[in-house]
Amino acid sequence: MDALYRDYILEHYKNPRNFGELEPHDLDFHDHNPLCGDELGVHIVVEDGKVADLRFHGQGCAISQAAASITSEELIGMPVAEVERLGADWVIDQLGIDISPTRRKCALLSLKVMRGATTGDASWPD
Amino acid sequence: MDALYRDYILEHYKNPRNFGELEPHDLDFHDHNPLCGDELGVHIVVEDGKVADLRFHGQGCAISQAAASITSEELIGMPVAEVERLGADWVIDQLGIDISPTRRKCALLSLKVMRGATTGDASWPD
Amino acid sequence: MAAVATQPLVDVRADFPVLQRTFDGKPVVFLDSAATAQKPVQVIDAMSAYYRTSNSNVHRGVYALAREATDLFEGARKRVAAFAGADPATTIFTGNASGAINLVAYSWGRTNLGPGDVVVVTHMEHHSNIVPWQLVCAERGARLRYLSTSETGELSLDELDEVLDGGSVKLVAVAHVSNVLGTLNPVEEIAARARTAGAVTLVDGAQAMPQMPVDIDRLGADFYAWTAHKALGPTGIGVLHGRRELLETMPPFIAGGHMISRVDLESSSWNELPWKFEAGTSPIAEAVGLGAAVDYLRAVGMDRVRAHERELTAYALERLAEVDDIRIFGPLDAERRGGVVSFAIDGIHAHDIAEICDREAVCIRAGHHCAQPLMRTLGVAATARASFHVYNSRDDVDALVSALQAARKVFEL
Amino acid sequence: MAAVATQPLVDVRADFPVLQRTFDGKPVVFLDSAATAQKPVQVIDAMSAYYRTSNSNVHRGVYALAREATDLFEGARKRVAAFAGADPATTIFTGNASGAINLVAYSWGRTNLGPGDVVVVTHMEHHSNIVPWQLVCAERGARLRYLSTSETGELSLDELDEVLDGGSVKLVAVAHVSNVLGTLNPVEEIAARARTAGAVTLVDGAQAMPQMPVDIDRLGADFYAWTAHKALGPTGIGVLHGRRELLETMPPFIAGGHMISRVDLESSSWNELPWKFEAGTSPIAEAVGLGAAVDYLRAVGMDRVRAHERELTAYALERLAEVDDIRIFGPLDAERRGGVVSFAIDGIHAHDIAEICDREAVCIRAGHHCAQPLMRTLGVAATARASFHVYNSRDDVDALVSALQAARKVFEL
Ligand SMILES: Cc1ncc(COP(=O)(O)O)c(C=O)c1O
Ligand SMILES: Cc1ncc(COP(=O)(O)O)c(C=O)c1O
Repeated sequence: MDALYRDYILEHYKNPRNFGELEPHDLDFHDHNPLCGDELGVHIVVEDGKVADLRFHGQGCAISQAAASITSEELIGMPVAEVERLGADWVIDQLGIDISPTRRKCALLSLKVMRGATTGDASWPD
Repeated sequence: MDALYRDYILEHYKNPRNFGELEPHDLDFHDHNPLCGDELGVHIVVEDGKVADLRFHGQGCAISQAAASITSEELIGMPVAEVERLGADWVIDQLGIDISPTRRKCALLSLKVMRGATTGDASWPD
Repeated sequence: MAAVATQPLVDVRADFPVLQRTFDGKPVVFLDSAATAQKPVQVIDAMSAYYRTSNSNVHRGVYALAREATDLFEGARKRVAAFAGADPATTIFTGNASGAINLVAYSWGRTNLGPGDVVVVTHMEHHSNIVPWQLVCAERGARLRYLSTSETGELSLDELDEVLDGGSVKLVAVAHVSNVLGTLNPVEEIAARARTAGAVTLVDGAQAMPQMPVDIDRLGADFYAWTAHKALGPTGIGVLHGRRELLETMPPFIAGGHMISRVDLESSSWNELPWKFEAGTSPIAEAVGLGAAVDYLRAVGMDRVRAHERELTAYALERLAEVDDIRIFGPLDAERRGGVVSFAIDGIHAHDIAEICDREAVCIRAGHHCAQPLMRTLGVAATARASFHVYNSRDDVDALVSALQAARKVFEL
Repeated sequence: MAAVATQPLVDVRADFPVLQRTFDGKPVVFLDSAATAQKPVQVIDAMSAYYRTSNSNVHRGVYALAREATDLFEGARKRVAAFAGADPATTIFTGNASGAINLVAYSWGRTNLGPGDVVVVTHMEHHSNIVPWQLVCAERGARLRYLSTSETGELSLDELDEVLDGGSVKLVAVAHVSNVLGTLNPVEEIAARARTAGAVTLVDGAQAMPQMPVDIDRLGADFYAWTAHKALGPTGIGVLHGRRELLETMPPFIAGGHMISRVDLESSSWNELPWKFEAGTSPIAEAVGLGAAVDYLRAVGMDRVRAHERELTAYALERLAEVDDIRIFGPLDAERRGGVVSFAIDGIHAHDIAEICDREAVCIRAGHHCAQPLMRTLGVAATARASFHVYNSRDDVDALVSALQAARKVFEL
């Protein structure tokens, strides 16, 4: 089996969970990966300090789309305060594959956008 | 004997002919060698279309000062129209020494200034 | 061209040390020359030799070493100018093509553009030929207009005429060859029409000068910018050729040592061309390297280089068309394009294509190629791009096509 | 220091290929490092190796070769930053020191200077630290003020205080070490006083960074500019270190590929530091070469380099004083100067001194040294100048003094 493009990565890429728009929403953010031009946005509905629902939208490579899709399932239901504490390692753990330095920003774009929406901090997660 | 710093070159350098200012004068011009910062000016008195008298002034190396001094003796009495036709070869002939490309502007500064005063053309003689 | 097709220029491969490399036992297939070209030993050695035997600062030096360095540096300028069909006095060394375009935007643009004036660029420009114009237009209250690209990635001279007829156009800035579409633009015709309309033309020749004969004098553009590192030369040096009358009246851009004639406390006066636009210590070894690069290209022959690029591009267009679900951007006729081919495969993002190509040591580029406005026109976030130079062969194209087929397998298409 | 004096750093000479050269059978005596330094094989070979094995464009490349080139390039930036006591994110590569100063003049100057504001420079500045300020002051209606130099070529902190007290000072631009006088200026103190007065400081470190330990963080200047080619590195690359808060709010300077975050048709947004200020393809091989140069200097040890320069300068000051009719400019105490000594001999123009030195293969510089305002202060059109680096020895100074005596003979003094 391919070490990077594992079945479940391709599956999430081809059929991303929680993709689309969410209207109305409480939080949103949109950003891009300057290296390749990929764009990703997020709409979030907050209830009782938790991520009640979310949708990602945009274009991207298998890694960035799979990362958004896989983590979206974990993010729904998570307290917003917890989202703010998530780091790069969390995403890479969730992905379950080795990420080379070149693909790191692909993997992290969805978390960057999540943090942008929840904290306003648009820096790349460490 | 030194091939460049010949006796007469040093003699002209140490005791330049026609150096100083000339007041009143009919024509004047002032310029510099951007490579080394040397400055040279000239005052000219014209009578009957001829260079009746001239004085150079400024600072310079042995080559530029000797060139000014040696040529000044030829220039006095010369029709102004003739000055305009003088080229680089004439100065170098007058100097009587081999001039390397690096020292060429040193040798030509006085003629440049002469032509600037008489024709307004401040380009370097060819 | 038939002779070239059956006898490709493979004899030069040995001159390019990087091409001897292998990754995981696989010989490197370098298909990213539009980003930067590989350098022949002749160029690498010329620079080493300069540092080993002649290194000194240029101009002003009285001693023999400084004279030698100056002759090498100014000698390189003369050969570079001759290679481009330009005059050494109007051949200015900058840091790269971006630096050359910025020189014009800052020096010419800030003194010649005003409210209501129009600068024309195209949707296919590289960011380096867009952003400097955005900045100077914003500063001077001028307007930036874009010429569109057709389905096949070409410009319309009719649209240019329309825009020029609108009046107020002061400058047309256009790529000679697009770094994404490969389109070979009719810059001679564009410059002529711009001139008739009273506008000056800047041609971004970053992708053209390396791969086809260019005669700037004949071309008639007022400014022509290019960069050494794509022309088998070193990084750290670009070139701007300009029309003398314009350069002479333009204020300096970068200020400092060497570009001056005289410095007084309050103000200064400027050196002659080309030095007026070259402040501080020049990229000396880089000029020597670029001189060696143009010598190398001349020895191969720019007509042969162009024929080789055309033949290889035609072959690539043909072979790539075999890949299912592929979309190829730009003109379909190799005659009308340079040696660069961008494509997309439905169902695999360009980034993933490049990643899987890399597993076969096939080096292609994926991304927006510094042409985001064009990407939006094409309706994609990114493309994959293969580009060629003298050292590439049909085998390299074959390796690319195999890697693309492998990518389709990985993605279960 | 005594150890250094009896055991000079002559062991490094063999690393510098140019020093093996002879002219007319005479071994070259290179005393013009202030113009440009010679390069050790370690630097030359690092660049050749880069071109031979790792050449590729950096950033954005997915393939292994591009990753390798990117690591080499950004790795060099880290080492260069560490060498200077700075942060890689605020360490910007430019074309040379002039380019670094112009970046500040254009980007910071055009947005922060206005009518009535004052920019302070000194009479001993290099043209590269004068002319950019003349231009931006003229454009913005600001005023340029000069600090004077004393008889021994030193600045007065009292005069600085007076000027700062006048108010309206927005920037102080000063050389760390003068390229003519050798003066080592108290830049830490100057920066502190400027800061108290609400002004920012730019230090021109072109002559300091190559020859003494510099810790930019401790120094406290807001901007620090230097250039690789004087620090045993290649031509084609300079460095600007800046205070992060300033760099972050400054608009970009050179615009184009790579310095952007996003390009829309009308406007664009900018990349993070340091790339926001680096447009187009960077001087990649040059950064690799500069990385090798700082590695080399670190291996020698900057304290030892400084001790060597000081010792050699002290020796030169002592030996030059033996020459009749000589005038030596700058501080007489080697402790308060860098490794550069300018002088004049009454009755022989600097140009002629250099010419006669050249006959003995002694390479010194003659001219205004891109410091015309200082020349006028000194009352000369030109000076002769000898300058040192690690590869020089007392023998070189002795050769210079013999050549000067020979010059006096030729001129029958
Ligand atoms: C003090 C000083 N500042 C600036 C410069 C300019 O450096 P560069 O020529 O690399 O721009 C020099 C060297 O020429 C210098 O000595
Ligand atoms: C069409 C075009 N213009 C300009 C550039 C910029 O060249 P440089 O990176 O040398 O500034 C490039 C290359 O990146 C290019 O392809």
